[in-house]
Amino acid sequence: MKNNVLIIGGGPAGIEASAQLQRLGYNVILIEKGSSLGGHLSKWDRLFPDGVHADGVLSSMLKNMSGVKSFTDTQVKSINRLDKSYNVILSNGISVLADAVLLASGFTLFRAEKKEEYGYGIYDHVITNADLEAYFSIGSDSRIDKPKKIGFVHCVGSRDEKAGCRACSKVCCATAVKQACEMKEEFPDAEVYCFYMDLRMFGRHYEDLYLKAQKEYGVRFIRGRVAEVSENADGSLQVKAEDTFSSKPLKVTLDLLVLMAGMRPSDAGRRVGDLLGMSVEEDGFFAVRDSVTSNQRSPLPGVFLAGTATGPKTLPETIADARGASMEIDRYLTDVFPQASDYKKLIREKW
Amino acid sequence: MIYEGKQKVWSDYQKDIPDDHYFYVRSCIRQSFFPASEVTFLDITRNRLGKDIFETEHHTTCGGIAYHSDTIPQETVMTIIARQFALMAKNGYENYVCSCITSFGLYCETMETWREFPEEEARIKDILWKTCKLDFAKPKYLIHASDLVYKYRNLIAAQAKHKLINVKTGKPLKVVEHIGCHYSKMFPSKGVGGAEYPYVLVGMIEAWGGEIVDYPERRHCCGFGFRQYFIKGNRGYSLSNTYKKFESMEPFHPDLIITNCPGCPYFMDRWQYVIAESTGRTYGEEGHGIPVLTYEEVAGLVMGYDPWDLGLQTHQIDSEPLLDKMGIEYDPAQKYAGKNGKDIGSPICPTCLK
Amino acid sequence: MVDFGYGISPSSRLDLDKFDRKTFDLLVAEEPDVKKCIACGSCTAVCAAGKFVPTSLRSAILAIQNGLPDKALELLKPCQLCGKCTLVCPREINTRHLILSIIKIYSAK
Amino acid sequence: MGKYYDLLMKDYRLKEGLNACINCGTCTAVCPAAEFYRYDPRRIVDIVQSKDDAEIEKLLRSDTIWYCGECMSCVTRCPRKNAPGLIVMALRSLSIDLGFFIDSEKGRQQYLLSKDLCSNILDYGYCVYPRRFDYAGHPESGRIWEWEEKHLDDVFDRLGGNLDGDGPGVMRKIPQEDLDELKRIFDETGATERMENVRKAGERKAEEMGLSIEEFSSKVYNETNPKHLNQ
Amino acid sequence: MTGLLNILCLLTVNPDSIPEVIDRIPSGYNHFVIPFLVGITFMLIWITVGLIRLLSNLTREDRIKLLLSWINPVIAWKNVRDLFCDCLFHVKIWKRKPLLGYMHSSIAFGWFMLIVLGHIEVALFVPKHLSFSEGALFYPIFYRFFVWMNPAHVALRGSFFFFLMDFFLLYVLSGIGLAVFKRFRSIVLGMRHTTKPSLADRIALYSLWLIFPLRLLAESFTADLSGGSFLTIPVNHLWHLIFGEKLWIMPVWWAYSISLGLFFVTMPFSRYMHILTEVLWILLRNAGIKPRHPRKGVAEAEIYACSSCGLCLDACPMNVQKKNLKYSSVYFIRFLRRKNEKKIDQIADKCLMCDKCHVLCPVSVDAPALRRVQRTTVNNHLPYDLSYLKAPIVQAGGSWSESLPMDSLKSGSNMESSAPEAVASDKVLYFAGCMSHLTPRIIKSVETIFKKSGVDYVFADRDGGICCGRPLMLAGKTDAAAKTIAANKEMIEKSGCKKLILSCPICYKVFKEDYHLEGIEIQHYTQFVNDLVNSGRLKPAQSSERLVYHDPCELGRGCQVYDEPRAVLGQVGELVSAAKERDESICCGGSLGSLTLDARDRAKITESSVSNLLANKPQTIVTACPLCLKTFAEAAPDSVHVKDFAEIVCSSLE
Repeated sequence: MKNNVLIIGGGPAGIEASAQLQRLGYNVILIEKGSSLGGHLSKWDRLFPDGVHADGVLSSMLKNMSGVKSFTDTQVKSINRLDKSYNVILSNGISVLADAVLLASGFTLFRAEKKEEYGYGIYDHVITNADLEAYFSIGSDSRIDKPKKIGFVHCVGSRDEKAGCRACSKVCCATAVKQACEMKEEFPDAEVYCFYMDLRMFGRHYEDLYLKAQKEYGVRFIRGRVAEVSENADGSLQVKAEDTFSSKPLKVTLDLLVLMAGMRPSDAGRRVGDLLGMSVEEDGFFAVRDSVTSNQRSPLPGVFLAGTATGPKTLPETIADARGASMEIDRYLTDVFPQASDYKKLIREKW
Repeated sequence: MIYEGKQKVWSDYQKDIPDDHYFYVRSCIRQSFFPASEVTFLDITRNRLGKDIFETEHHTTCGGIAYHSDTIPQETVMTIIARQFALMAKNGYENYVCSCITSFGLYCETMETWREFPEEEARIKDILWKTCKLDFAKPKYLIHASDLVYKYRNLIAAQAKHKLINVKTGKPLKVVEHIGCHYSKMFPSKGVGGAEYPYVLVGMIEAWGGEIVDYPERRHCCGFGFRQYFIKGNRGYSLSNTYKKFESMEPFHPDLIITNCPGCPYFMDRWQYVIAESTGRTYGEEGHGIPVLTYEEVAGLVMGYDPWDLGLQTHQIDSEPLLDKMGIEYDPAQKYAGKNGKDIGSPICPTCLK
Repeated sequence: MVDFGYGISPSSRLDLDKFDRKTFDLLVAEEPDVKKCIACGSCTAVCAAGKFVPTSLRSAILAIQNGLPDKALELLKPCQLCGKCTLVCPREINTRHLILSIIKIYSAK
Repeated sequence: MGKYYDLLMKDYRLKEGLNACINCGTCTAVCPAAEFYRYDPRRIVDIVQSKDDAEIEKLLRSDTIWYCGECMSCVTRCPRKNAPGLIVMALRSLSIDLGFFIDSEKGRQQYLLSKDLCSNILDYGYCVYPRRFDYAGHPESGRIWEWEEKHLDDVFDRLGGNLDGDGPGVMRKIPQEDLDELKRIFDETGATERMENVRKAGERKAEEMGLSIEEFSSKVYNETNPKHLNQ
Repeated sequence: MTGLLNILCLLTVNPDSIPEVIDRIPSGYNHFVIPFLVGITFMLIWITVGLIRLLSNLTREDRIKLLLSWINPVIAWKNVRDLFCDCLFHVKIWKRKPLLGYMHSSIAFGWFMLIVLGHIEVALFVPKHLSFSEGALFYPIFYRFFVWMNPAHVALRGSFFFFLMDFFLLYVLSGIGLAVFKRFRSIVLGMRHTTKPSLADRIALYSLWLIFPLRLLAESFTADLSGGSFLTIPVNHLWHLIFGEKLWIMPVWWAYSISLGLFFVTMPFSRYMHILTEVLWILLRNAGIKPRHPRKGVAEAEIYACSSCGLCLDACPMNVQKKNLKYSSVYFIRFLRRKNEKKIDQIADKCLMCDKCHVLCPVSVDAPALRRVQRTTVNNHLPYDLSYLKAPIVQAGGSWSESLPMDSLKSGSNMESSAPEAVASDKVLYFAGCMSHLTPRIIKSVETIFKKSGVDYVFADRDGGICCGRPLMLAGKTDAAAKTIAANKEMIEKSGCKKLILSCPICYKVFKEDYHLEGIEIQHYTQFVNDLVNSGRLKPAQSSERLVYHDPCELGRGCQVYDEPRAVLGQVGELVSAAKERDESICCGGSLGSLTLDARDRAKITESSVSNLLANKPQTIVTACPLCLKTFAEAAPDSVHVKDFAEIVCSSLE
């Protein structure tokens, strides 16, 4: 028999997992609260480190999942555990008897306006990394007007306890450097500054990207967190930071400031989590069974996790995570469903 | 500048301000340099707004300035504060209103310390009993006098005789607001509008018809710095910071600066004089300075008090240009007159400032 | 004129608006490596002259980027060009030529 | 290792104000002192959390900790909920308690501050008292204060003040029993002791420098070494 | 024609009464000599003017030096020897590339002989033509045209000269043949790269090529009149066979004269100027005069002495990459001639200063020195501040408050207690140098060696010292270098030690050449260790490890220290040779000499240097320079160890 697997969240993790599980022969149902699949990936223009186009990546991923039953504009209404499976009622009226549930609810971008001193939504020329990606794909943004001096602020809503997030969001450094280069291409005679605390260029080719930004694009990297932004009479921005290498306060006038908003747990995900009574860790992301060997298992039997639902990840990591989750689910279903006799024991001991 | 953005922030930082029955505590500096401000404040709250605001002669300084000059230990100020609280309780009040921002910050800090370390609060309780045979209760509401004026800004506007509008041009006056550092920088939630875009003074300006100007160094300290002013050798620091602020606001051509901290108006007023005297630089129109007033003074002007009753003559920077703009009548002859027109001479007029 | 006994203190805040792009581009033309510095401080750590006087290529590069070329010159004049920094630089910057070029270009005016 | 750090940790302001600095520099970026003095609050926090006694002692004996204006702007900014301003206050207290303050020009100023401010409090119940605020010592208080100083009673009278008067009101005379309470609080909470120590240390220093108390006081009040400023 | 006629009428008279050689054309002049005359005169005027300018550019003491050098028998003898060996026989080239040597010497020496013999003939047969009025300038050159040989009685003397003349003509022609061949297949003569000739070079070259074939043609045309030998006579018969009685003599002589004229006119603008300038350069060089300007004075002689032979192209380690050819000394010198400042500057900064081009140059043109002078003209005036080296340093930024240089003296561990001033003269002073401090294994090993051999030593710069000054010199900052040198000198002299041991060849070279430490013996530790071994104070155990020794530039070519390290290594392991060593060894690529060479280019050089060392499959590369050590350590394949000389000696002591 074909087991039903419900995947909640139609971002990269959900899409990848559904493709994998379908190939393994399960009956996959994918739901997405938004009106289209792809999550944040669909809003991104190009991806670090080598600048491949996001839409290309997405469409190829979607091709792999053709045939999966997916419902957009759909959320979980209620979910309760039967003996082995979960009975899920969706907002579109359909109810699903899922033998396994994969929670791929992803993340939401940190609301940059919460860092009041940066004046997002108050000053005319302060935007976020997401806004900039939109600008790259659409090609226009009233806030971007032939800037001569551009600043990138790393760690906005990351590594910031006042903003309620101590953790590093992992992708902002590379994104900032990528976007800095792209802006240099767009506006070659602009000065571009990156304000960072630590440059976390941990991934393969990331350091090359950094070197390129310095050598070819002449991006200036300043080690110091931007402390305060204010607006001059002419609408340009006055930005204050410390150049911690010189141990001196620093001031610079900018025409555009880009805030690298970090990753926060998605509210929709939290909603489903609450319905299931799933625990979250201090950082607000879902807790996993153990952080080394079973990153994709939730404390609940039959409920699995993939992607940034369990904390910031890069796209390749998310995809790998989704594949891992698919394998876990496969193992779980093949384990649990054939011999139902000692099911409780099995769950206790193994799942 | 996107106004709606600011409104959102403001709406996030609203604080409960009680309607009536306040225990009033004075400010050392405000009393010394702007005595009329506190007089006016009490007059407005009592007589114009009909509120019950009580003051006891037994209350003292909170010791804040001494504390921030590091001359007395933290527990000393904590005990003094406890004593003030005790006086409040003794007189049956629970809404604590202080006139000084340093005090306000200190009260907030103390309350916070006690919240985090209850054992410390207990210890202070003992010390207070040991020394003064007094027992204290923490206030239900801790507010700054400017919070109160902010709360009643619209009532005041309703009674307004004048508005913050240039009667000649009909345009709103450009007003710069300066918030005392200790008002909300330490505890953003304790201040109306928070730490980044405090609304307490902006609210008044808007209610009274002025236009606020936001300039790059708005948040910057006036430079008082306690020891940085009291010791002559350090005053360069104090002066330089005010200078920095004025250089930053100059391009916006403000008509008026309104402050809610007792020290700031003194410094921003006097340092303009020093800058003019030593560099010839002035920031107001044709060689005048920019008037720096307390919120009480501004409220007073709006409600039609006589400028000289408000003590505007005790500022080094002339307020006449502002009064003219607002269309306020005044008798130049009476400016420096004593009570009942008594002649007590007049100060030498500095040549550097008009 | 009143003598107050004190005056406005000079500002030591770095002002990136003072950064001189033109001259910097000359330097880049002479020695492009200047752009590659990651301010790790290896050069300063091994500096032979650094044993006797405060001198630091890392700080000098920063000083230039912060619009303080004179400070950079002061930091580099004690250099003995011994080349230790070249050997330790993780970004393989040609430090000796960079130092010469900085001095050449920024002492020109 | 950590001797001074432990002493500091007894101070509530440090307990509140220090939790693992990440050296991001937001404090220095907005610090009014950092622009005009050889001053970097970030470094101070970093040194304190290093627990390095030698470094901390250097700090306690240095001018550095006396540059801060205690405006607390740094507190708003720190992403780790540190309060560099409070840390500096704790350092200053310790420096005074250990008698290190007298070694530095700026620290020495405590001698005068303690003398003037504490006596203001104990004698009048005010930190600032207009009769003790003279134009001569404060030329920046302007021509207007020069005039006010001459006619203090009239001015206060004119403006509805109650200078040295009974009952409530602006600048009223604070009843003796309240002042006595303040004195008892001072004695009990170590303020008196600190005043005494600072006085003694100052007098000793004056002797050391071969100056009379008057000379010492005016030196401390007026002089400042240009090396404090940072170009 | 008239000439020919009166020869015929002479013939009708009694042959015996006619002398062996008759002045065929009594005037001793014919128009065809004009091209040659013009050329030679132009060239002579040119070089005289040049010579005067050059000498006037010398400083007074240099001029005196030059004069003195001539009366100094040693130098005089050296001059003569060098003139023959370098200018005529090109011994240096012979040594490296015999065929190439033959080519150069055949042309140079052969031509020289033709000229000399020509004059001797004139002296013997028609002496009057040696006087200027009688065409001394051209007559001997065209001797064969002007005379008639009496076939009736040719004395042995005559035919002997005919033979010699033909012989040397053939000799030169063979050289020319090779030269032409080289143009197209240089590799056969052992040259991978050759210089690109300029226009002047080409004209001069082709005219040079033509001169001797044309001479053969001309002389063979007249051979039946003016005599000839085994070469000209047969050719002459051949012509007669082909053209019959009537030979067009005049055209060929014209052509011959023209080619000569053309050659001499272009000579000053071509590399062939070296033929004459060499002589001057050798005199100046041997007089020990050093260039003070990259173009003027001695330098001028030097750059014109360069024959653009291109031997330095293959010598230059940079040229493992073709793109770097343009940085070679030969081009540097060419641009110096052309006064192309921009290029001069650029090329001067690239060079590694490995000195190979200098050592291998047929006339020892010291291009590295010229580059350094060039760098000096650009960099020496740049501001610097080494004042801190003089006075004791008090709280200079850092925490150190010791004074310099005395307090930086720290004694070795087997005499910890002794204070610097107590240092006795029997102790040796060890100066590790900046670079050694980045390779602690060298310092460690050297100290171990000292201890094991019971050497009392003082460690001059245990916790870092002052740079030796050579890096500054190499960068052209001569004045600054003098400062560091002075500081170190003071330190060394105060130490009281009589022997200075260095572990860095860079230091060693500058200490030897520029420190002038009276009464102090300076040794590189390879030499010192060698002495220790010879005196039996150090007994290394032979192992079977296959070692190859890399000659560091400064130590080998720079100071001619080749044998000591090899002597020791021979007793430590099995010393195998590299493909190229000693003079020929290839710079490791890490040299401080180059100012602008970037990491990539250096890596390529290191690569080639390593593969050169690995020619005979050694297990270990041994070098005696911290810089080489570091460079090789990073680049050598994991299969081979890279060790320092001291290190390997150390390990042999266990």
